[in-house]
Amino acid sequence: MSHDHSSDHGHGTDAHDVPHTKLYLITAFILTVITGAEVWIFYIPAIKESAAFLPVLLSLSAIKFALVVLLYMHLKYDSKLFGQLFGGPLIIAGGTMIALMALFGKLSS
Amino acid sequence: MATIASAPAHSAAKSENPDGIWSWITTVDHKRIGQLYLYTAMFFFIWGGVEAAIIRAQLAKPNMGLVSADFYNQLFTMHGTTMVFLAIMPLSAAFFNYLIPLQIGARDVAFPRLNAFSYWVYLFGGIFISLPILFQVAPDGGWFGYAPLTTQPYSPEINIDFWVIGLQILGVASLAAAFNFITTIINMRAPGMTLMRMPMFTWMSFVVQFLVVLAFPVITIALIFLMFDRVFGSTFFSVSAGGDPLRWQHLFWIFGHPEVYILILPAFGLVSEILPTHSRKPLFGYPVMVYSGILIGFLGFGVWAHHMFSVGMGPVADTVFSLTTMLIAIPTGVKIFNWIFTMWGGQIRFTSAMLFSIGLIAIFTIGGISGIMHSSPPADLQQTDTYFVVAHFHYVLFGGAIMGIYAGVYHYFPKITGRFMDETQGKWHFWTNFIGMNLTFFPMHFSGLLGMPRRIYTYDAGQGWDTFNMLSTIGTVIIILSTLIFLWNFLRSRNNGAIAGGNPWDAPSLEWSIPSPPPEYNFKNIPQVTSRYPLWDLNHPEMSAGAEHATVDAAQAASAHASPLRIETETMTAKEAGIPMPVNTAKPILAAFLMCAMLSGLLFFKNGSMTIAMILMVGGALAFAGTMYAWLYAPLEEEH
Amino acid sequence: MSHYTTTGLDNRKIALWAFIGSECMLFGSLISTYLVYKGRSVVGPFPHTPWTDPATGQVYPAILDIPVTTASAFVLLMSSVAMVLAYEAVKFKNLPRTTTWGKIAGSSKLWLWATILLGASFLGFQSYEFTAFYHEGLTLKRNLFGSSFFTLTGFHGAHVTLGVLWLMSLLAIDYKRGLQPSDAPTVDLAALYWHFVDVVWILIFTLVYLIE
Amino acid sequence: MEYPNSTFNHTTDFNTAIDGIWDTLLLWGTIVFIIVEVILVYTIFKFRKRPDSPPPQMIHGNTLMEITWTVLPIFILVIIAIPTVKTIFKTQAPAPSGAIEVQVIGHQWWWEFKYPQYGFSTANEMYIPAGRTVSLTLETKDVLHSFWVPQMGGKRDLISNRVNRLWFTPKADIGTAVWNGFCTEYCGTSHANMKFRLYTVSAGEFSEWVAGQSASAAFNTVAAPATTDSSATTVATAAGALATPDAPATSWYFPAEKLPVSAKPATPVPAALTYDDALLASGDPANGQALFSRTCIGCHAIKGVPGAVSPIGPNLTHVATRHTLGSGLFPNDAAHLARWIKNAPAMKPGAQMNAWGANQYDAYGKRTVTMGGLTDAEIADLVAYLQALK
Ligand code: HEA
Ligand code: HEA
Ligand code: CUA
Ligand SMILES: [Cu+2]
Repeated sequence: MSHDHSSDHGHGTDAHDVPHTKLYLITAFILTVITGAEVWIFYIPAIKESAAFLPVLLSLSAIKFALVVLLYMHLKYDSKLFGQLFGGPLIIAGGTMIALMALFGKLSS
Repeated sequence: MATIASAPAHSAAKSENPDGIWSWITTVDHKRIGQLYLYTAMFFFIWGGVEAAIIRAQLAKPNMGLVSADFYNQLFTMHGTTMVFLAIMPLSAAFFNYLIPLQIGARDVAFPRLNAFSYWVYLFGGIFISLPILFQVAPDGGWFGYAPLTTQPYSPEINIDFWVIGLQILGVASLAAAFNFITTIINMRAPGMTLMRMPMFTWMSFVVQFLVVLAFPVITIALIFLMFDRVFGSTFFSVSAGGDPLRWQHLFWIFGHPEVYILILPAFGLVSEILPTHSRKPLFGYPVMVYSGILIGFLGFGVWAHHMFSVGMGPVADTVFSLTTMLIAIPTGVKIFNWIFTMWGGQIRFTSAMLFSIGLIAIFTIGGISGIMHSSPPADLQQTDTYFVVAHFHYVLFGGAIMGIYAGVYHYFPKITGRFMDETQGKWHFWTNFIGMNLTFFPMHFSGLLGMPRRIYTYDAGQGWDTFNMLSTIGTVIIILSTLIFLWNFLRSRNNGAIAGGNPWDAPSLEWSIPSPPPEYNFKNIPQVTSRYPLWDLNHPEMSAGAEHATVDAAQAASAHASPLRIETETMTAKEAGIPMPVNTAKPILAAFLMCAMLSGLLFFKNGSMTIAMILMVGGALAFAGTMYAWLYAPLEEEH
Repeated sequence: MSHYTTTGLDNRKIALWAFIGSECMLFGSLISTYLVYKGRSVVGPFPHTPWTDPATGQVYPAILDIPVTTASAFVLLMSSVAMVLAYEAVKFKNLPRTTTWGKIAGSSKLWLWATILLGASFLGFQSYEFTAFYHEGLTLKRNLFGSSFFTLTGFHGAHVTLGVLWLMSLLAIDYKRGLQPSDAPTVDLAALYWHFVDVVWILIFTLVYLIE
Repeated sequence: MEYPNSTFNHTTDFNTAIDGIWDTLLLWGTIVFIIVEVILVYTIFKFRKRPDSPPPQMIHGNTLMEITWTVLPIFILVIIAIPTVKTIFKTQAPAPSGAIEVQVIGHQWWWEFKYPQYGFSTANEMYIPAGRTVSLTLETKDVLHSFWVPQMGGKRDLISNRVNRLWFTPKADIGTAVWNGFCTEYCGTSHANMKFRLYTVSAGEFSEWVAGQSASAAFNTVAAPATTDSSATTVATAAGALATPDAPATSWYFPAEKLPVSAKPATPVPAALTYDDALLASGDPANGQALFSRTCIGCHAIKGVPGAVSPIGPNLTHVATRHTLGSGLFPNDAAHLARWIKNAPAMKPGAQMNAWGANQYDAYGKRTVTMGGLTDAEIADLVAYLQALK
């Protein structure tokens, strides 16, 4: 794509330069299972009606989120800087969203 | 003061690019783009100032009939919008562009063409949103455009469409620039320029870019909701469909409050450069200054609802936002005191730049204190939407941001043009400005607390506000005269000012180690940086005795493409120096134009011909995509 | 040419991560608006419950179709897997590949194709979904649910579309001259963007579709 | 009174509580201001460059000092925060029982005040008894507005699709007085002209006023008033006798002589809007009522007049007991009323009321009035009628 400065400096920053194919495939499997689980509990009235449904569902999707971000987006192996560039805004965005939900009375119900 | 009397004032002649208009249109040089920002933003500052002047003339006496109610509403809406988005932000951007690469020892920004794109988008967006007032069809919903007033049923005309689309265009410019500067500051620093050695202006700019990156998406979304409501009939803020006006207010202020720190922090940065230089003393408590800047930015995201104390959020929310707001006084106070103690024990030279910096400390504090008065919700219930708020924010904006920028202009004018501005006129400018601004805005505290609402095009006699309003208007006349002095000085000094050398103020940071104006490649040799005040180390070894700084490891310097810092006095072209430079290109301006054309199609979609709309939107999108394709595949620098 | 950079990292990658950070606020605003407006529509149809129009007696079914969306969410998830494999294939192009699986794993064209097709079928699902909802009476104008739902998912869809176009241009390069390990950083940019778009869908799927 | 809209007079509990915080804020604000400016001025004076200035010492900071000016503001903020939080919870607690309830409804650009406890509605002028708590519910029919009487305390916004609350208790000793009110949320063209009056009166005066306002129109050529309002049936029958041309009501209202200058609007009338004031003397109220039922009735309600129930414009049942016109914009006298009827949009920018004068350009309807336009003489009749509605 563009030939802006330093397009050829990025490689070699990963901590260990071997393919992670296997890890990625295992992750894919876990992601699939979690997605299945999410939908499954959605269809089990006993769980869906219980107080645990929301926290469980949110944790499951948080795990998926974390897996993709850490492994597929290789934040885990990459320079810390990228983690900061993403994590900072993520915290502010998350905090703002939660504050907004609280202000509109969506958290109390 | 080391002046090299024989040096040519303008090295532009030595550029490979002829100095014609085309070279400015196609430029990708951050210094030229910085100047484009500077001139354009100064133009818009006057534009917004003339709007303010009409406002003040109309309010000079009760029951005046200079302008109609509708036109007045357009005037204050556009005055606020112009000053915030078209004057102060771009004035700051002028300094970002000009200074950041120079301060960190880089030859340009990370993405020079994107930089040009940002500027052109800003220019076209500015024209788009400003022109309608000449035809009395300008936006008239206030600078925060509260729904549902701005929705289709209550503002069916085209006015608000200009605002909704114009602000989105301007948002693109700010966002693109922010990504660019974040990357530049992270990745283009000269060897040895660690984060904690960065000049304070670069630091504050760095914080500001994050505020932009986080705040602008929110207003973009809010504007898109409003635009969809107006253009496509969605129901986000529709009263009959159950839409919630507070949704708009929250989204706007989640953007709006960080925005006010976007406006002030660059000025804080400039002042933090000027005070040490003109007192010949390092900045007091550099690390704390850095952290307080970051903290102000961070806390700035948790206080937005202090603009909404009168909407009835309930006692708990009021309390929370009140307390978070008060917290901001702490890091800001740290800055104030650290500045004062930077001067303490120094050798203060009362240059114009210094006067404006000291002026900022004196005046911003007043605005900050009235901010704290707002932060107490019960008290704010008496103050909000009155002239007391108008007083508060002009003290911080005019007394803070504008004063800081004036200081920056006086300080950096010699770097940009190679010549000084006239100091006597500068002092006249300062004192008239100081008196004028206090005379204009101080009485507003009184008119506000004595009951005068803001955004009223007229007021009745006998309300006890007459004297204060007259004083405010007289003050504005003084500000106008003061601004004229400045403009005269500025325009004249470009060619007639006394010649300044590379480092006329004996300043400590890298931008002063190269000739004025700087050659197109900035640094012939990328310098190795070993401390916060490299030029003082070099020129005044006695000043840096005892301070923390590393020694240059020759091998490290060599491996890092750098060489020990030295004062450069020679100006040659990039080719002579053997430095590859980005080639000029018209693609950024073309892409910017097409993007604006594409977005303005929405205007026709809603208010005019469908055919024109389709041509603009579809044609614009295709042409834009084509331009981007050509842009991305064209090399930045000449192949060699 | 080789330019010094402070961190040794790719400029473009830094800018992209900053962009992704910014996108968090963008989607945060969209998602929170959807959630805040949930249950506030004056008229139906609604996401999870049927609604009878008191005026006409017409019954509108619950709008969201979990099985279909589960499929499309899965498709997008798998596209992320394909994407990461495409990136690996480019990055390790020069690795000796002997086994059949090794050859498959090493084919950047294959995985790029897979990503693009999976992404495109996600878009297919989305257009199916949008048309179906439209026929069930949900439009942008209909109610707060329609406005916030279509805007949120539409924005996401636009991001996917952009990603597909981006990947297609990479594929074109691959056909033209073959993507080399030196292109890995360039592919990485597209990959990061793609994964982020996927991650956003993970959140949307849970917060919009599964929570009532 | 020199500053008729001052926020500093202790006229209500609300206002007093706020002013207490204000005093704290002003005190500490001034202290901070003085500290900063004194050190600043001393510094720049003491350390200005002189020929004999010693070379500056290279001080990079001082942790102890920096901690000091981090901690000191915290103390000040705590001093400010404590009364702030207390007052937030105090003023936002539910209103004490036994309050007068007023429903405030914002319209572009006028105020509707409903007294649900008494079952009547009035506009732009609100009465409350001094010494008793008034509890407001605030709503809007269109865009956002904000209710503010500076002398009574803080403001509260009127928000579409929401109901807001505000209460305060005027002190008993402030007596019979008038206070100016303003709309303080920008609401479009005539935001500046969305003013109102608040009258604090004695308990006795208040009940007299309420009795008067609850009655049907004081002037009515229709013998048997059709009452559609069931809640007011008893009142209506009682007032039925009054509702004849021969028996004008004597409902009490704030005496005009007591109005201070600040409550007397001085808005200039547009020069282009001419009206022959001589006609006003000969206005015929009975014909005026007939005209009303042909024209104004589309938007305005008058209790006792058949069919006059529209809630679009201000309720005019007792319009002649009001001192202002066009929401605090003009004095409510015959000359202004006539011009207002002739061309309201010319009198008040954006006013959402048609011009009625023949051949007037109607900025609201965006047309020139032709068919059905009223002559100046007809307007005089209408004025006579409306002025009879005490
Ligand atoms: C440059 C822009 C800028 C800056 C820096 C600030 C800074 C602050 N602002 Fe201001 N503000 C605006 C621009 C700005 N503001 C604008 C434009 C509006 C109006 C928008 C509109 O409605 O149109 C507004 C409105 C506004 C409101 C809403 C008012 C209302 O509408 O009712 C509030 C409420 O809390 C507020 C508070 C503050 C506070 C607490 C700070 C603090 O950051 C100030 C901190 C600084 C100090 C306190 C001084 C220095 C400190 C010391 C010397 C230490 C000791 C001090 C103490 C212990 C007090 N501001
Ligand atoms: C950075 C921001 C900034 C700046 C610098 C200013 C500068 C000024 N502002 Fe601004 N103002 C705002 C931001 C700013 N304002 C905002 C955000 C609002 C809120 C809008 C809203 O409510 O939506 C506002 C609102 C506002 C109001 C309230 C309007 C209302 O509520 O009805 C008033 C009233 O006096 C006012 C006055 C002024 C004046 C007199 C100046 C002066 O300092 C301007 C001085 C400059 C010049 C005059 C230009 C230079 C002059 C010449 C080159 C000479 C030629 C000109 C002539 C001969 C006329 N402003
Ligand atoms: Cu109603 Cu302003
Ligand atoms: Cu704020």
